[in-house]
Amino acid sequence: MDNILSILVFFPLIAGVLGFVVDKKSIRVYGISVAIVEFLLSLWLWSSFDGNNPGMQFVELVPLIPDFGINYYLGVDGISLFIVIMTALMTLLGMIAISIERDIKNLILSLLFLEMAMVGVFVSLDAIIFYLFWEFSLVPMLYIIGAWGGPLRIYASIKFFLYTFTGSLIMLVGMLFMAYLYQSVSGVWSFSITDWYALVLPVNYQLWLFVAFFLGFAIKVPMFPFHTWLPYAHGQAPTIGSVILAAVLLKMGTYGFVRFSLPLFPDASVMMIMPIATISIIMIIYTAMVAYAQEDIKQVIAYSSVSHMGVIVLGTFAMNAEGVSGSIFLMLSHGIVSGALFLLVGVIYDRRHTKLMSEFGGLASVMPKFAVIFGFMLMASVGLPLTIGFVGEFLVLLGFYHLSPIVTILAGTTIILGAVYMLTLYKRTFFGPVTNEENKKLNDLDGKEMIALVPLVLIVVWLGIYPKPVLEPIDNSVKSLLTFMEKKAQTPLAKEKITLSQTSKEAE
Amino acid sequence: MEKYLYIALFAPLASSLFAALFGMSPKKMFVGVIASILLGISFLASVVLALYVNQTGEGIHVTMMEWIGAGDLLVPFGFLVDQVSVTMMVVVTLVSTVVHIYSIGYMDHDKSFNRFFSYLSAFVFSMLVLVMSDNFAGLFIGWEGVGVCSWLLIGFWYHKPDVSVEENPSISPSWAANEAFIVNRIADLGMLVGIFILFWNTGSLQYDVVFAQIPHLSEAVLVAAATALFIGAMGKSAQFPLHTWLTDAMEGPTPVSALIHAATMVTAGVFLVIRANPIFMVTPDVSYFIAALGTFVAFFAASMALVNRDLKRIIAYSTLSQLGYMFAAAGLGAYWIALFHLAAHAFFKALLFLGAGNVMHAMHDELDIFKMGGLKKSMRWTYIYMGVASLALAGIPPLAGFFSKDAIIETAFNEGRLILWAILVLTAGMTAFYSFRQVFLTFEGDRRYEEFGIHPHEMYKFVLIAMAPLAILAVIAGFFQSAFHSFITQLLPNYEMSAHTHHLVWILGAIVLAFAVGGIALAWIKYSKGLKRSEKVENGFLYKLLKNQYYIPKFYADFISKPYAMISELLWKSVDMKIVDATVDGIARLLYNGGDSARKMQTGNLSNNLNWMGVGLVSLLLVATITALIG
Amino acid sequence: MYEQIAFYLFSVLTIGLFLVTVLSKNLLYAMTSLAAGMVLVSGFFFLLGADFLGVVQLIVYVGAVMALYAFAMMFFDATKDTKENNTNGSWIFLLGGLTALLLVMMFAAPIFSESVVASYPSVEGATNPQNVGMVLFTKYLIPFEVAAVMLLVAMIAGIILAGKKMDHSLTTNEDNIEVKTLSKEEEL
Amino acid sequence: MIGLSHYLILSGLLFAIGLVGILRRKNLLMLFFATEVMLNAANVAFAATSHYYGDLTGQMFAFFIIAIAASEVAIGLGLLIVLYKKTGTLDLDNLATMKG
Repeated sequence: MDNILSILVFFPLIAGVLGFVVDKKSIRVYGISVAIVEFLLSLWLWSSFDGNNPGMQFVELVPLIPDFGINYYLGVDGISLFIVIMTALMTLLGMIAISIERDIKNLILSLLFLEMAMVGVFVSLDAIIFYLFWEFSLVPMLYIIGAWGGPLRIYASIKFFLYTFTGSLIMLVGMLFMAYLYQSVSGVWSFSITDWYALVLPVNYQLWLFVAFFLGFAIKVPMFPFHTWLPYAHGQAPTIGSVILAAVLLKMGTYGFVRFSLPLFPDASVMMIMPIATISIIMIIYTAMVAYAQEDIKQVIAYSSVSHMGVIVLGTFAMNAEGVSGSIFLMLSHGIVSGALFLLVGVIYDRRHTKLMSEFGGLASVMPKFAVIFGFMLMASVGLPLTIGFVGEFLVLLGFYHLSPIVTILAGTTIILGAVYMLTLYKRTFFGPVTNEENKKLNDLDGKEMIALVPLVLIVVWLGIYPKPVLEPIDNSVKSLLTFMEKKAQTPLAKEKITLSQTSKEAE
Repeated sequence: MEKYLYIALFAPLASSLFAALFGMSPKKMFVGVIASILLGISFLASVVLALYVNQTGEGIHVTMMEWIGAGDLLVPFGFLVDQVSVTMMVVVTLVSTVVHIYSIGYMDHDKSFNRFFSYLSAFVFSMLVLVMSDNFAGLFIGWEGVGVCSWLLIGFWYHKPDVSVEENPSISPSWAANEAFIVNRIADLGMLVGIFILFWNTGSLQYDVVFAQIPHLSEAVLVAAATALFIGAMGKSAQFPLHTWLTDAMEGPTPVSALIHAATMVTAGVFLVIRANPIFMVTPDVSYFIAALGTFVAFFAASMALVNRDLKRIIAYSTLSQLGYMFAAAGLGAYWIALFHLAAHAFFKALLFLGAGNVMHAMHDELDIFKMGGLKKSMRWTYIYMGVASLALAGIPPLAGFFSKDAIIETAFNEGRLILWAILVLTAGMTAFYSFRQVFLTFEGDRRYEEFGIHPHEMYKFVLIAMAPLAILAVIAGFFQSAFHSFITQLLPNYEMSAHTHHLVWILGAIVLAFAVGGIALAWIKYSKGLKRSEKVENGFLYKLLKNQYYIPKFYADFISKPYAMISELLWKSVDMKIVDATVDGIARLLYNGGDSARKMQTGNLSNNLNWMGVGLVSLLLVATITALIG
Repeated sequence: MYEQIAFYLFSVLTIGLFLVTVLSKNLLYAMTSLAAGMVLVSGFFFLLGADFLGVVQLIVYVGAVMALYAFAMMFFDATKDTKENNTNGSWIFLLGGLTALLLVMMFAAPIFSESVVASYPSVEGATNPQNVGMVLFTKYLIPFEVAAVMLLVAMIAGIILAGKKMDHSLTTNEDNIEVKTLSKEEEL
Repeated sequence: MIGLSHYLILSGLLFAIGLVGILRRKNLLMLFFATEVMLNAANVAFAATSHYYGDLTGQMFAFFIIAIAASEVAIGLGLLIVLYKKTGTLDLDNLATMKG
């Protein structure tokens, strides 16, 4: 299976196209089986992945437009491997939990196309291919929000589309300029990221390019002040849309930072640490406070996503292995935890068709299983040790402390403010007497929902207690990334800020 | 011996998971029994370990597996059983076992009986992780674990509605639970920062590695680390200004208060200071601050206890006060005395709380001591238990409290901190007074409860028997002082009184005793004959100030919680929606409106179009000319 | 010397005539002055030694095109003054003036390179028509033929368009429209 | 001595006059006249350039421009006649069917 990556990318696409002829009644089973196969394939990828090799693996290279150096170029390393697996997993679980009946065939097919695009983004090593998948991922999401969303769905979906699209166009300009620079230095065109890595750019070019890429990624993350599309998108999207959006689509932005910004522009990245840290802190504190003010459960979780993404971005720019590995791990944990939380909100929405906290209260008495799983995910979300949420958050804060204690302390307020809005949410929704008559007869989680949620609970515990199988490959790749950045950096500032771990130093 | 270590550690976890299996089913007696037996096993294993450590004088250190490894950071699940941790283990498992058995009786009628045991055992597991871990990150696991269990247990009766602050200062169990968790989180941030400082300066989080590096660290780093760690300790041990949660935490079931909010969890902060004593020893300023703060809290909490009418809150204040004593001792360098007081306090305070639980059980959850009185007839054993515990708390010889508390007060004198000494002595008198005010109001005098139609009855026999070990320990624990001293100073730095102090030891003891006895006597005079309320006193400023806890909760509510909520609302509605989002929408609207107004150019009138073409032509020419001129 | 006199004389006259063309209310005046202006433009061509072009200008423009205009104007009522709702003058003259100014600035500026090499230099000793012929029938043969075809097409198109019978001609439509609407109603 | 610039300036002025006509007039026939003025202005410029550079290309262009002008007039007048028959006017203000 040398072409495992191509199979991973295009299997959902082919299955999606074939899905048009599947009968409407069996489309659900069909979709779930496709997602299972895809997930198993991704697990197979992990099993045959060499965790000790920090470089790209399963590389596929087919020239597409040789004159311009555009290739079909795929590969995974420790950084992208687990995001791919998480993508497959969240798509599968999200699909299992779908409760929508209307036009379910189109929904499932959109999801399959979306899965193709998402996996494609994380495995492509050619900027143009990356960009294609990146933009394509907008389309199914646009449909999912626009067709199955809430009352403001059209506004939300168009806002989501145009906003992220604007950002990525600027990124495209950056890519083209990067390719132009590469051509002017080496004489040949190339869009391959690994080729670009070799290019040492003057610092002022780095800064401009960094900003161009930054806008593309920052809107996707979404970073303050580009975040306002997210609450609308989440608020209006159906459950499955929110799950995929929070779990995977947002990670594209932070993944972009790791894949493009850091290795391509090491000096600029170091110079931009403080501005980005400032934005991250605003994201963390400001959105946590905004989350506290929300009345809608889903909005709380949407804003909490922004807040957590702030921590992830901070870790990405920690410039040491602890912080960057932690940030990538946090991407996974946030994907799983926020995905689960959105699934849980979906559960209650299906029963009551409202997400307002004031409508609920005392749900713990009526729906104990639901309350337990919700509480569990809540604890993972606020970063309780021995859950998946702690490992990443701890590493990120630890890593960034090396750069700036003050920033870390400010960012560390996430553990306080996170507890504030999450516990308030929990108290208002689950504690107290059951005041609303309609809530008295709610059913607890059914089998379908348990199937979707229990695996997530298990993963949260497993990776909380034993993160090593995941953290080690990530860490290996991150260490080699940092070593590379340190070598490539030209300014003394960057040399100073990029901290190599002992093991990487010994390896040199 | 590793086997015993794992048994001691994981028996509570097994108990918790077992109980969790039945978490949603109706009450099953065997769940409580099995949980208690597993806790008993854990206790026995701890005792075996204690004996082993005592015999060999060596600790047991095991590394179970790797936890987090990234960059240079490597955190294993490592466990360390040495003199300090084994002391904590024995205390924790003993009190927990008693509390588990007690809870079988106390939670008798509760529909969430099974769930309760699950939480309680989970708490014990977290606490054991906290004390046994061989590194700061592991300590933090336990630290947060007990925090969550405390949240679950305080909010155990989550279904109670919120009421106004006048009716119940804690508003509701779920409110109190959230408050406890959030306040602890504030302190946890300090703790995390301390961990970060240590990691980046020593490259490890293992206690032994970190402590070995201390001589090489600069003073600024050490002060920062010590301060940050102590902030963590302040939260868990409810020191001022993070103390409000502890009294509100009394909303939880009484066994919980006994186990978590008296005997074990709240002492975690003291444990941290003792555990990290190499750091605090080289930072005298921070240590002195700890001692001063401890002394202040001892007095401050005791003063609030003087006027409170709530049975459990009085005990909570006394816990706070005693924690202050412990910090005073630890801050003055007498780590072993702090640990000794910690253990002794655990016994008599748990006993006191369990006794209060008996009273509550008898009085149908009535907590106002002004509505009780004369219970000694119907609840003789409880009276004895609470009396013994209160005597121990007041520091009457030969009970445990006398030895441990006296040692702390002596230490203050020995260190030449006479102001601290004076405050601590005064506080000892206050302690005696409020403890016995409470006891006498509850058990002596007229039967005020009869107005409310309550028929009190004694607790189940097995519960009373289960409480016996605590009572016995509260009495005799003091006699082991010297044995404990030689055992614990194998690990902790020795602290001996100077010859001068040694000379004066009887005089000092007598002064303290005089204050204590005086306090008790005052309480007897005022309250043994029944309740005499004085309008004048109750309307006085001082009484009101104390009754309202110095208005600190109100201050927090008015100046932190409410502004936070308001600012949040403002940020959302005004900033996020009206500025950030409106800017985005504004840009979109600009483009849209621009297009809309540009549409008006398309009049369809050819002449108009031609005019526009002319404008375009002129502008192009202009551009060409300007570029030509510039170029 | 006479060249300068001729240039300035022709210039003033051309500008004047063309201004009349553009500004006159009467179509006939406009056309006449346009024809006169074109004659003068051909004068420039002769001045510049482009004899053939001057001749073509006279024949095609002043002859054929003007004749066409003259015939076309017979269809319209050209003797009356046109009633136009002319666009605001100052605005137009501003645009026009600005254009003129800019063009003049550009042309007056010595930006033309001296190193321009003639790609089709005139052959020494040959007259202008000869030269033109040589270039036209070698290098520009195909465009020339295409132009011829285009002219043919234009001629046919002009004839067809002008001779087309209108369904609703201005002269006949008044009644027809009513008949049509009636018949539509009947169909309904 | 009359140089290239003189001719070009003249042609620029003529062009501007044509432009004013195009912008100002509403009668389609007048627009045609104005177009002719502009075309002539261009022709003058071409011929002048051709002369001063000794290159015949300019004249060729002028020649083709004349050809195109002739075709344009032929078709344009045909269309005008159709239009006039249809609407009875040549005023642009009455022709606004493309209003957006």
